[in-house]
Amino acid sequence: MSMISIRKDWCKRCGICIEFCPVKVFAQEADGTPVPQNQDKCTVCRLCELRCPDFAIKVEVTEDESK
Amino acid sequence: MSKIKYDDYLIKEKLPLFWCSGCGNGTVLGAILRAFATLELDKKNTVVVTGIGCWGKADDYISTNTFHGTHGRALSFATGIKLANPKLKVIALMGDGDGATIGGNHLIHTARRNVDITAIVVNNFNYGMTGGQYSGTTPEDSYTATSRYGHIEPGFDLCKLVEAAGAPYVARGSAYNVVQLEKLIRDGIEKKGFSFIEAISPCPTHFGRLNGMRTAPQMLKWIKENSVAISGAEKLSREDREKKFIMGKFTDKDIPDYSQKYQSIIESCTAEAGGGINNEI
Amino acid sequence: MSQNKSLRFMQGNEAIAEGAFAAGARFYAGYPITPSSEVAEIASRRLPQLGGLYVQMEDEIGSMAAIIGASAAGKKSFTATSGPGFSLMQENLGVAVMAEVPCVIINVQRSGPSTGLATKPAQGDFMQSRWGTHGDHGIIVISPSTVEDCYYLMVKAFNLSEKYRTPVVFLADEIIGHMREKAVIREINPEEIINRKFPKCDPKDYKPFEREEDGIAPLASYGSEYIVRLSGSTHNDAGFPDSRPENADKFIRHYTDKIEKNKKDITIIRKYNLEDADYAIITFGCTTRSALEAMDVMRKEGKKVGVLQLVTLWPFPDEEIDEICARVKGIVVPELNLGQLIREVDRVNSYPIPVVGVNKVNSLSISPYEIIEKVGEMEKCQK
Amino acid sequence: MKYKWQLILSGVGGQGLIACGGLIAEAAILYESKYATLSSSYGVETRGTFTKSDVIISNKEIYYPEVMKEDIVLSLAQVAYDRYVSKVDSDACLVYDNSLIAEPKESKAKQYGFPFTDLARELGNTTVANVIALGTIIKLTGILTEESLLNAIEDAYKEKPKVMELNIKAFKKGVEIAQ
Repeated sequence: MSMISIRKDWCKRCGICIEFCPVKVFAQEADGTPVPQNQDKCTVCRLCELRCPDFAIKVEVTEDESK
Repeated sequence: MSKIKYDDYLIKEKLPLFWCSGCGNGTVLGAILRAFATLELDKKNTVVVTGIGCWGKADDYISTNTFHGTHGRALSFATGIKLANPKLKVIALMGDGDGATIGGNHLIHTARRNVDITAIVVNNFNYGMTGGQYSGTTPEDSYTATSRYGHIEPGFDLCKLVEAAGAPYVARGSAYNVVQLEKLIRDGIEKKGFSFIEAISPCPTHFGRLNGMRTAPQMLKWIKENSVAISGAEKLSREDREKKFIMGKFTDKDIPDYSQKYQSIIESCTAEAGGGINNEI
Repeated sequence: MSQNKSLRFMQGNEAIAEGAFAAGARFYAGYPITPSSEVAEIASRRLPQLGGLYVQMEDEIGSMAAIIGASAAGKKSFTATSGPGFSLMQENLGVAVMAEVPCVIINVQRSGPSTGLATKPAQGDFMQSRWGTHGDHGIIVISPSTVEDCYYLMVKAFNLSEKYRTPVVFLADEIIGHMREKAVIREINPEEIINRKFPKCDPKDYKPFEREEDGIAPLASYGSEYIVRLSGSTHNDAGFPDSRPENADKFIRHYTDKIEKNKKDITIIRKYNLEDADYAIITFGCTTRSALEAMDVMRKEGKKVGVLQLVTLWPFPDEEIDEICARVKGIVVPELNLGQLIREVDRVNSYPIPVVGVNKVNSLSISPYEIIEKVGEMEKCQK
Repeated sequence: MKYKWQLILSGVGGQGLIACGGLIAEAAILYESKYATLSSSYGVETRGTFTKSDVIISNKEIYYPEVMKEDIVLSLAQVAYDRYVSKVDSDACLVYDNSLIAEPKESKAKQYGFPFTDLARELGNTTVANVIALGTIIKLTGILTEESLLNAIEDAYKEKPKVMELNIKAFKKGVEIAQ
């Protein structure tokens, strides 16, 4: 399992994570803020974290699966 | 796996970043800091040198030694730093205006001289900070704040330029393909001698807006669709090739760098003069 | 104390280079230009022998940048140029001011403007050396008049540069740079050398622009135990950009104040026969030699003439000049330009005495007779 | 005894006039404890145009490094000779190369013509015409001793024994023809 966290104070709502997630994990709030709605689909490719221009996304692998 | 994380090099107190929404600078900065972490660069022996422009603000967020100089001159400051103390890792961050337009002469000569510096040019095809005027890499026929009727000058192919100038390492990546970009940067830093990495990057605020790509995803798609690997590019016609961003490593060779050659001069001179004094402050 | 002296027949430019090495300079970046090129040639030959480094850059913009970088990395650094090159260096000279990086810039003045006459002397960069780079700033400018000066004053130039964390301009000229004469060159003792203050604090507390009581911030080198952030943009103590008005004000005033408030320590002037002088010749650089010759001739004729030589041109020695103005009947200011130093003398002078110039821009030096004539004219008017 | 000598060494670029002035000044400073200055005036081109060196030798410190009144003028080219022949005073001495300057003109100064270039050719190298002239000037005027000049020549070429030998020969030749 993965845990995707978004720092809203750093996020500028550019939409890159939403657009380019290969498995469409993110939904978008009215103001453009990404919401990791479908976290269960996440393959931990980390492209959202790597591409985020604002260091606002962290993808962490939760304890039990990382073993 | 390295214990050092990229955010050890990031000055988090300075965030959120200064750049516009969707600007590729932050993405490239992330790739650089991740490369630093993988290579476990010692902050005290690393100097990041920047010029002026949006990308020239990058040093504000980096916790190594820094030097923030003048527009176009980052490589010259970096040359002095590196040659004065060859044990330092020196990384110069420049934009396309900074590194390849006003600083074009320094770029080709630093490459020719083969000073052991890693130059990372973020190419967003225009002067973002001052409102989106055209630069030396702005593509022909595109629109900028100072080419409202369509740009009539062709843009530089920076990799070809630097390769022709003799640099031992020349590569191009983009803010779209970040995994590749990070790898190209890492290899460049590890390279002894002048290494040059061009990072194609979106500027939705200015270049994008005037060229029908108002959002960051639109710009990244444009970069993606126009990117082709070196192997793929070979199959294209010359005409088609010129319209594409060819991605990958163009040159990767081992030749002695300036400091190494100069050291042998010092050794032969001091032997002759009966031992020299290295007057450190 | 070492007394190693050698009697030399030496060229000004050679003495400049040797003075730099004696001061501890171990890095030169430059672009050759007449009449300063001998400095580059000597540096290229001597620096590797001393374990230092010479690099010939693609232009003077890059040269100036490279010496700033090298100095920040811990090597005392210098460059030499002339008119057109000095103009190109102005941009990054401002960086040295703003980032407070010590370095020495030698300008062997030639005839201008533009390319001018490359092999002919001039003193037309007097004002440029003060105001050449944009924005408010203070600067130290030193001007030699003999070959020995070239050697000893270069040591002084580096010392002041290191002490005040400032660029120092060494304003020579074609005559002094190219002439050869007798010079007694003494080895410089280590105690005569001033090196920049290095921080003593815990590395985590270090701020590269945080001033100590003496008004100067310690400067660590890249590659030391300290993280150093230097910037040519308006910055705070830590070296981060800071556009608050109070911060900008604090730093911009500092660049001028640290020089002007230490005037007493920085200023060097030389007085010749001024005690009883009716007329004073105020001069600098090569023209000092014409003035002293003129003074000699006139003293033999019984005329009470003295010379005030400005060795430090900037900060400008207002007090010393005012003191001379108070007790002479007239002042002659000979200079190889159309009147730059005289503007400053005029500004300082508050007495009802004439201040007249001898100005020449025809590529020839000022002859002692031209000064003698001017003093004579003044005398005649005042009789 | 005269305490100050003012010399002009004139010709065209490439004749070694600065080197020649250097030998005189060096001999004065290092071997006769005198003061000396050497300053040169030349065009932007290295070779071929009018060049002159001003040498001043004095028992006391020299301020103005240019010749104010010529005591000795050496002219190794027509252009240089023409410039000084009518300018020099009656107490000056004008030495010129009569292998290059065929017809001497009226002058207040005492004139001495010697075939420096021809003699240099005989020695196997025309570039030492300057040093032959130097020997002649030293012998004619006695401003410095021959020994001091020979010492200066030895210093100048100590790493090139063959060049040193040629220059010593040239200097001695100059002294010889002035006798």
